[in-house]
Amino acid sequence: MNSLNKRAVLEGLERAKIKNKSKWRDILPTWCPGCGHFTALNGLYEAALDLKIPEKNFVVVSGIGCSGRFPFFIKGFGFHALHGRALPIATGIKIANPELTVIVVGGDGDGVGIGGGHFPHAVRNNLDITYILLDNSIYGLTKGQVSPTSPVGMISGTTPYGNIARPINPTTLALAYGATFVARVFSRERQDVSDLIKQALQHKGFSLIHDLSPCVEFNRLITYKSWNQVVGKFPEDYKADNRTLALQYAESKEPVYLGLFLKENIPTFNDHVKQIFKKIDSTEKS
Amino acid sequence: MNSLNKRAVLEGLERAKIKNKSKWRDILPTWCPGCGHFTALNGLYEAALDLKIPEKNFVVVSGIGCSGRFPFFIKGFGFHALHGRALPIATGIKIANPELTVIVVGGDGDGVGIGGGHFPHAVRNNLDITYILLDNSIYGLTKGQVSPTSPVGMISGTTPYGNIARPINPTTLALAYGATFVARVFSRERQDVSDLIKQALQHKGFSLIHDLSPCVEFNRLITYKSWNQVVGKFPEDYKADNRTLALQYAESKEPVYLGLFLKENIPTFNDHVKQIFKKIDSTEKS
Amino acid sequence: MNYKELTVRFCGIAGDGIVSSSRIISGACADAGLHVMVNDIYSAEIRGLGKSTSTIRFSGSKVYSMGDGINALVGLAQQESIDEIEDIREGGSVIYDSSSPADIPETESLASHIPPEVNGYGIPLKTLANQASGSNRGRNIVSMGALCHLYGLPKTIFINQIEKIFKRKGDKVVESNLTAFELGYEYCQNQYPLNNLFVMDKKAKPLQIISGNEAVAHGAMDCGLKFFAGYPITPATKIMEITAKELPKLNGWTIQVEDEIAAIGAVLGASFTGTRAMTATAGPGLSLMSELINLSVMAEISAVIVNVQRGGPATGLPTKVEQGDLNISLYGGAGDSPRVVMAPTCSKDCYTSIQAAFDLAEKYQTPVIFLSDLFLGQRLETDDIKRNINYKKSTRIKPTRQQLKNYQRYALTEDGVSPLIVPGEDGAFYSITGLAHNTAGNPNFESEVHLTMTQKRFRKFKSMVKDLPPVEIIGDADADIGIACWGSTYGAIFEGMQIARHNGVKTKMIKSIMIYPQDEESFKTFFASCKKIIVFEMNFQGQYAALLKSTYNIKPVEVHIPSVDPVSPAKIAAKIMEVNHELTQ
Amino acid sequence: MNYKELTVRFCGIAGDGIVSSSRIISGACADAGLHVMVNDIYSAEIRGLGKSTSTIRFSGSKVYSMGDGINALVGLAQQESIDEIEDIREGGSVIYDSSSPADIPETESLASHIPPEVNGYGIPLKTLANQASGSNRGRNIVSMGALCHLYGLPKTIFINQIEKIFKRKGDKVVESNLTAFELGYEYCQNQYPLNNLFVMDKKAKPLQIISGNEAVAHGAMDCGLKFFAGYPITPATKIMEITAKELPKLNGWTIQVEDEIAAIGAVLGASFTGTRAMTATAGPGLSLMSELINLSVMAEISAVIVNVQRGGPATGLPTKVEQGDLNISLYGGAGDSPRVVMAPTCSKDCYTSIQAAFDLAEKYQTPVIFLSDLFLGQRLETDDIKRNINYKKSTRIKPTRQQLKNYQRYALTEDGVSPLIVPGEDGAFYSITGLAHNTAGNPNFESEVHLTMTQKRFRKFKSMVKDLPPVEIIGDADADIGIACWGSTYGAIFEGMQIARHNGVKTKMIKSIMIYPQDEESFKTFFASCKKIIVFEMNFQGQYAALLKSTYNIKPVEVHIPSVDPVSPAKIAAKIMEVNHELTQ
Ligand SMILES: Cc1ncc(C[n+]2csc(CCOP(=O)(O)OP(=O)(O)O)c2C)c(N)n1
Ligand SMILES: Cc1ncc(C[n+]2csc(CCOP(=O)(O)OP(=O)(O)O)c2C)c(N)n1
Ligand code: SF4
Ligand code: SF4
Ligand SMILES: [Mg+2]
Ligand SMILES: [Mg+2]
Repeated sequence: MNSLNKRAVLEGLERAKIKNKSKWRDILPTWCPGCGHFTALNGLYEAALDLKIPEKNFVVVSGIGCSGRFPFFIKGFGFHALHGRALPIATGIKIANPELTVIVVGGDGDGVGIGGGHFPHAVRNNLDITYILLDNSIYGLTKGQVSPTSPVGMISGTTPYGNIARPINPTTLALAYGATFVARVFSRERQDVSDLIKQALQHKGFSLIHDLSPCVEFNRLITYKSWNQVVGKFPEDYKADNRTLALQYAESKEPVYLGLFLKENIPTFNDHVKQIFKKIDSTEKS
Repeated sequence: MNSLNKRAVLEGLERAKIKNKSKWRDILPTWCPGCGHFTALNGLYEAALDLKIPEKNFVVVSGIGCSGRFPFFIKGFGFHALHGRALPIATGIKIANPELTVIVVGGDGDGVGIGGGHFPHAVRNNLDITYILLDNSIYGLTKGQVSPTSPVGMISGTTPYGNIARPINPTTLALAYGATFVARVFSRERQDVSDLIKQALQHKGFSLIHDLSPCVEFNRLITYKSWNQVVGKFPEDYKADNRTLALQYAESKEPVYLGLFLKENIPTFNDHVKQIFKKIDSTEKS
Repeated sequence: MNYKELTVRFCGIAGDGIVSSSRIISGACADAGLHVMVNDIYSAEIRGLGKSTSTIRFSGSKVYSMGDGINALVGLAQQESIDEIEDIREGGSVIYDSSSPADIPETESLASHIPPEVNGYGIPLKTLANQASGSNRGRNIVSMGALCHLYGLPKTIFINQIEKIFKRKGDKVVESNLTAFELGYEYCQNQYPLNNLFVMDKKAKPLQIISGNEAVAHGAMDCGLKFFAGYPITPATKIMEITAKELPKLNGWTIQVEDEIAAIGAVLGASFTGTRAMTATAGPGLSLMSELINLSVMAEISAVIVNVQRGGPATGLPTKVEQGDLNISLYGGAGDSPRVVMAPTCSKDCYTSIQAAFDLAEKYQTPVIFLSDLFLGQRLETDDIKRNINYKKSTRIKPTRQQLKNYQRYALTEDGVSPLIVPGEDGAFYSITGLAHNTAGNPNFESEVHLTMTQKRFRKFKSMVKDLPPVEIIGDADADIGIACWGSTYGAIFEGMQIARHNGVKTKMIKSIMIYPQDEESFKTFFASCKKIIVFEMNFQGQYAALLKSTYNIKPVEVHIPSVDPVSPAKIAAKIMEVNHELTQ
Repeated sequence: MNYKELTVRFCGIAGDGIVSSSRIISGACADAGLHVMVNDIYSAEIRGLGKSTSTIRFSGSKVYSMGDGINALVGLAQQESIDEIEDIREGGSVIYDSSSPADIPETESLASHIPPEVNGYGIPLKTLANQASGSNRGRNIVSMGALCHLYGLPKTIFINQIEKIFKRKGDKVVESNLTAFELGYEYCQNQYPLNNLFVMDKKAKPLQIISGNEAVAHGAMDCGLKFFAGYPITPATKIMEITAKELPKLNGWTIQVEDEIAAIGAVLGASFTGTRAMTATAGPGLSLMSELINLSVMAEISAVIVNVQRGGPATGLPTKVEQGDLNISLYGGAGDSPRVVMAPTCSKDCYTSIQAAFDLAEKYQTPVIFLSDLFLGQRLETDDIKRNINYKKSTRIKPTRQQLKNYQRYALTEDGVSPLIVPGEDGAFYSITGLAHNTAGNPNFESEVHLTMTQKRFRKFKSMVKDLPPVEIIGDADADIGIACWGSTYGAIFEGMQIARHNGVKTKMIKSIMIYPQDEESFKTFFASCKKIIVFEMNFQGQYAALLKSTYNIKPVEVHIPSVDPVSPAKIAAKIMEVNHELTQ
């Protein structure tokens, strides 16, 4: 990259207020200055540092999209997979080597569009992985077509007369599929993003971080400003332990709640496997 | 087919109490005697007769599975597609020719396993089609492997140490995705199956009939008997007009509610298209 | 020096107005009856920041490729432009910003990298732009004024084009852009002598300018397309964006679906109802469609699948061209799975042969894979396309009343095509399936039935031969060297042949839009008439060569050119000369 | 008459005990040191009611195919069995139920369809079964007793096998089955003279009996398979069912996932961590894997994909064999996408070459498509497989400490293979991608980098040649007719060659497990030594022939046999004779 671009990207990082650079790779993010995705990157840096996860055990799997470039910007192993296929790949990784910390990153198109068929199954298996879904309600990398989270009526390259399909809510999906940790964050709230990513990494089981992460280049409808007007926090006494209630909060349009919707502890996939190994070992001995 | 098999199949039909044979094709169902799928077939016969849908406008699209053989057993046009792909095909059919009555039939593996990625999108589009999901919690055609609706712990050819993944609930999914007509039926309740299929066909918008339809050949755990012990009806005053409540009822394990969970009237996909056509026509004129 | 042909390149980053400059020049030239080809290159790397170039080649006579090298470079981003200098031909020029104070240190500037054999023209682009509009924005228009003067291009065509393009933005914008243009022009006039003169025919008629993607979309709609389902993917998205806008005006519809599997699924569903339906994608999407394309083959459902090739494999090179998807198009189905494969060579082909694709698909109840590519799809080209909306649709054959009585969906016929009714039509009904089936359409697994139905499906491809767009033999009939190529490489090879001929080496070429099936007799005759055969294609493996070798038992010289920016006619010519040298030794 | 070889077929519907009969006979024969091949055919049509047959061929010497025709038919379902009569060789027999009262009218009975040149043996199967156990259930065992006597087979091997198989069901079951057997035997002894005698070597050592699917599963696990992900599909499911049961005992795991895309995805994920991973599928599933197999090629992730071919295209013929997936295996990836393709010919091959497949996959960081088929996967076969659990694993090469310092995941090397560390290992980290990338693994779209990396990926396939399972030349070295075939057709062709030789026509064959890459020198030498080449394969298009033609510039006689029940050696021989006739004219 020549120095002009480099300067511009650095400016973008600066604008994104990424300070803690010790988790940086030598590759500079390819995102537009102001892109919401920077915040989650920063959040993952901070969580990884706080939790002292060794780089050799840190694996980021991603789909294709602007969001998908994540693995190249962070120290650790990365698997920039295919559009929509990060979750099955992460499944194989985590079962094959349970010692690894596995993070999946992808966009709304990647995760709820083309990859939507894998989402329920990664959840059902309760794999101990963290899924960061960077939701900008647009196909960023392909330059601005509606995504499954775009509102009805949205005009885009492929919907010149307005989007007909009703948007789908990734938080709701994760809850309906039975995810054991579900949080929604907003890329403007830098501290919350970092905190919840950290909690998600600490959670044993499938965790979703649904990040409202605006695309400043192609989405003129869903923006920092538009979210800002509707987001809200849970009531003080909200306990993230009731799926039915969580579903109700997840569906709320005003406010759009931010924070931890649900946390539940049940055995993970690998816990089950370990149990079975034990049983086999004991029967083989007996 | 030689006469011995023919006799056995007829016996199967007899056992399934299919009486109204005027919608039959000359091809005899290939299902095992007692298979739950007969009931939905009968239900569709009756609904089609009652509603006097002309055969030329009657299109049944199906996936692959025992359930997938549906189109061959009923008079009308049939599209026996690929495993998991009935919904996108139905989408094309319904948009291209809104006059057709489009019914989609498929199994639990077909619809929630391999085809699970298409389900939310058919719902989001609120296409005016009826989706009959024949749920036997097993892969019937491939001779008995767990499906996405099989319970935890279930032993099958591919889960000799017990199923680890938690089952997914198609009724819940349809509600979470925003379906405008959601009903659950049980193949033992012949009249209810017929009635609800009829209502679904009459509904304008995407309707799901989630049919608990036991496989008598390969599923020893989920049977007529096991369902019989847990199914129950809605309270008298249940009004199928509240999605949050419907979700709550859908998730109930005991009883497993049967009947209409939700009905909601909003414009269908083709309604939107018609609107846009009109707008274009008027601007072209002006 | 006098020029009858010029190639100009704009280079900059987002916001520099690269694309709009290029559209103004190309539009101006086309309006003036010049032949134009435009190629844009974006870096896929830095969103909203990456370097992009747009190269415009224009000439008084037909332009078949981007040619070799450029005459003038307009460096709107100085650093980014440095790499482009090597493409400048001897005696060419660089236009750079000489405004002071400079943005960047002297050593990093474009000017400091201009070699002696190239003419540098410093113009205070920023200063003049600010003078015209109060902002940096019009730098590209200033540079266009400069260019116009430096090559003695007629001012009016630019002025007209600027007015045309900026009109909808209001008079003020038109005004300030015209001023910017004028300032650039004047500055040059005062500063630099007129060394170059572009000579043109003043009486040429205006030409139409169109990209391959546009030609595909419009060709399809003009011949009855009524349903499009797709999923965004570079470089095919544009096709969907056009149909999304235009189809509703024709009572048709475009739906963006959840993935490419759903896209081809919806196309098959729509086609099942008798509707002309299409999807467009690139390699990764085509891969996902494999299973449903097979269903289209087996259940004999018409479908047109446009594949705009980019570099592969896997996600590959989304913004670079390659002709690597021939194999998957021909052989990407499980089982014995014949499908039509076509490859257009230029915008005009895109328009006419997408219509031929529909004809074949509809008449023969088969999928057609239409292999465009990134270069062809995105490049702009003046082409003399006769619009054809009264396209004589070759429809699916209907059954006679007699045939309807005991209607057999897959009735055996001489040409393999079974008369067809569709849902909504009276008289009979049937089910279709991807399982092996009998003539009624019902599942059947007997060996003889399977053989009969397989023969039927392949028989269609023999019957089809009479309906194929004809092959053309181009070049010198008596040449010893015969050339085969496919798709968008055609243009560069055609020009390479001209260069070779200029150097005394005659060649001929067989040009076929059809990859499968082919008019095999013509190919055989052609190959038999060659002492040496060269097959050119833009992939590493030689995918087309392999097809030709196994079909025609030939031993060609294979030239494999994996993903590059447009193929160089000079290199093609060099290869021809080399082969000729061997032949004549 | 004396026999050294017999073929027996059981025919019935669900509940008739077709499979268990067949397993008893084949087990008994294998224990007695006879060579056995067993082929089951199910109708896919009527669930739980359809007709099924099991055919057992056994012989004192190695059996390579199901041969032609059968010696004895045991008709447990009368009507269903009628169609099978035509397969009976002259002098053969039919065993049918003569119990009275009869189930069906005389005219529909099996007995009434037996032609004069075939011997009918009526045995009151039902009556005797009831006598033995009080139910109809043991009819198959009664018929086995009859068979044992009618062909003078040693009683003890059956008795031992019945005890062995029914042991876990308790003494009572063993007892009643032994009685049923005895009753059938006695009835024949009293009723029918001994016309036939099977002559066997009493000292032969017991043989192991195994299907291709079992051999694949066990071969893989024996050479270090630790992860399997799959989605059920006929005829591949069995492989997953075996690994699901067995892998956990080896600290490995099998997961049934939501579709085939997820299956290959999970395999790539597991393999990324350094784990030996595999999936198994059939045509429809392989189609869905196309995109991720391409990722495996591009990102150089080892993976073994077993494809058990069934009839195609689309859902096709799920319960019939065909060799139609060669094209998609070789060419099913978008872009230039090389992958290893192998095809075993017998159970033993399945075991040994799945291990070779892992060796190639692991060492060369590539996907391997392993093309088994329905016939090979499901048929039982005695084969002398030496278990190899100390398989010298060819692992992925590790970087040296020096290389780790500035670790390049895709370092360029002479053989194209880059030293590799995996997640969890210390010293370096990297990202992989399906985008074009540089040696570090970072996205890069420059033409030269793309060319270099493409060359690297293809270079591995040249380097690999030294590690390939060697080709074998079989038959008469001086023969003029050379044969090529692939996969499970091998056995029938081998026997066809024997028949032809018997009739005075010599042939030779090149047997290669490797489809791509191949030891091209050996093929060239072989083809050069043939006056005429015949390529046999079980598909309509001649997919292998096309590969050979484009690679070796040959013009073979192509014999295409689309989906049939096992290929007939007699027909192969007839074809050889025909070609020989043309050659010698
Ligand atoms: C199979 C396939 N289809 C389409 C594409 C083109 N594509 C790349 S990214 C993308 C969508 C990106 O949107 P999203 O996932 O929301 O990520 P974002 O760029 O918005 O972060 C698409 C359609 C592809 N790479 N592969
Ligand atoms: C792509 C693909 N994968 C796998 C199969 C094999 N297959 C056929 S039906 C089926 C599952 C059937 O289960 P379900 O959908 O629940 O239907 P059921 O038979 O139980 O009615 C499978 C895995 C296939 N036909 N295609
Ligand atoms: S295009 Fe949108 S999503 Fe992509 S980097 Fe730019 S702002 Fe972010
Ligand atoms: S196998 Fe099960 S699902 Fe299939 S037909 Fe029989 S009972 Fe029905
Ligand atoms: Mg997005
Ligand atoms: Mg099922």
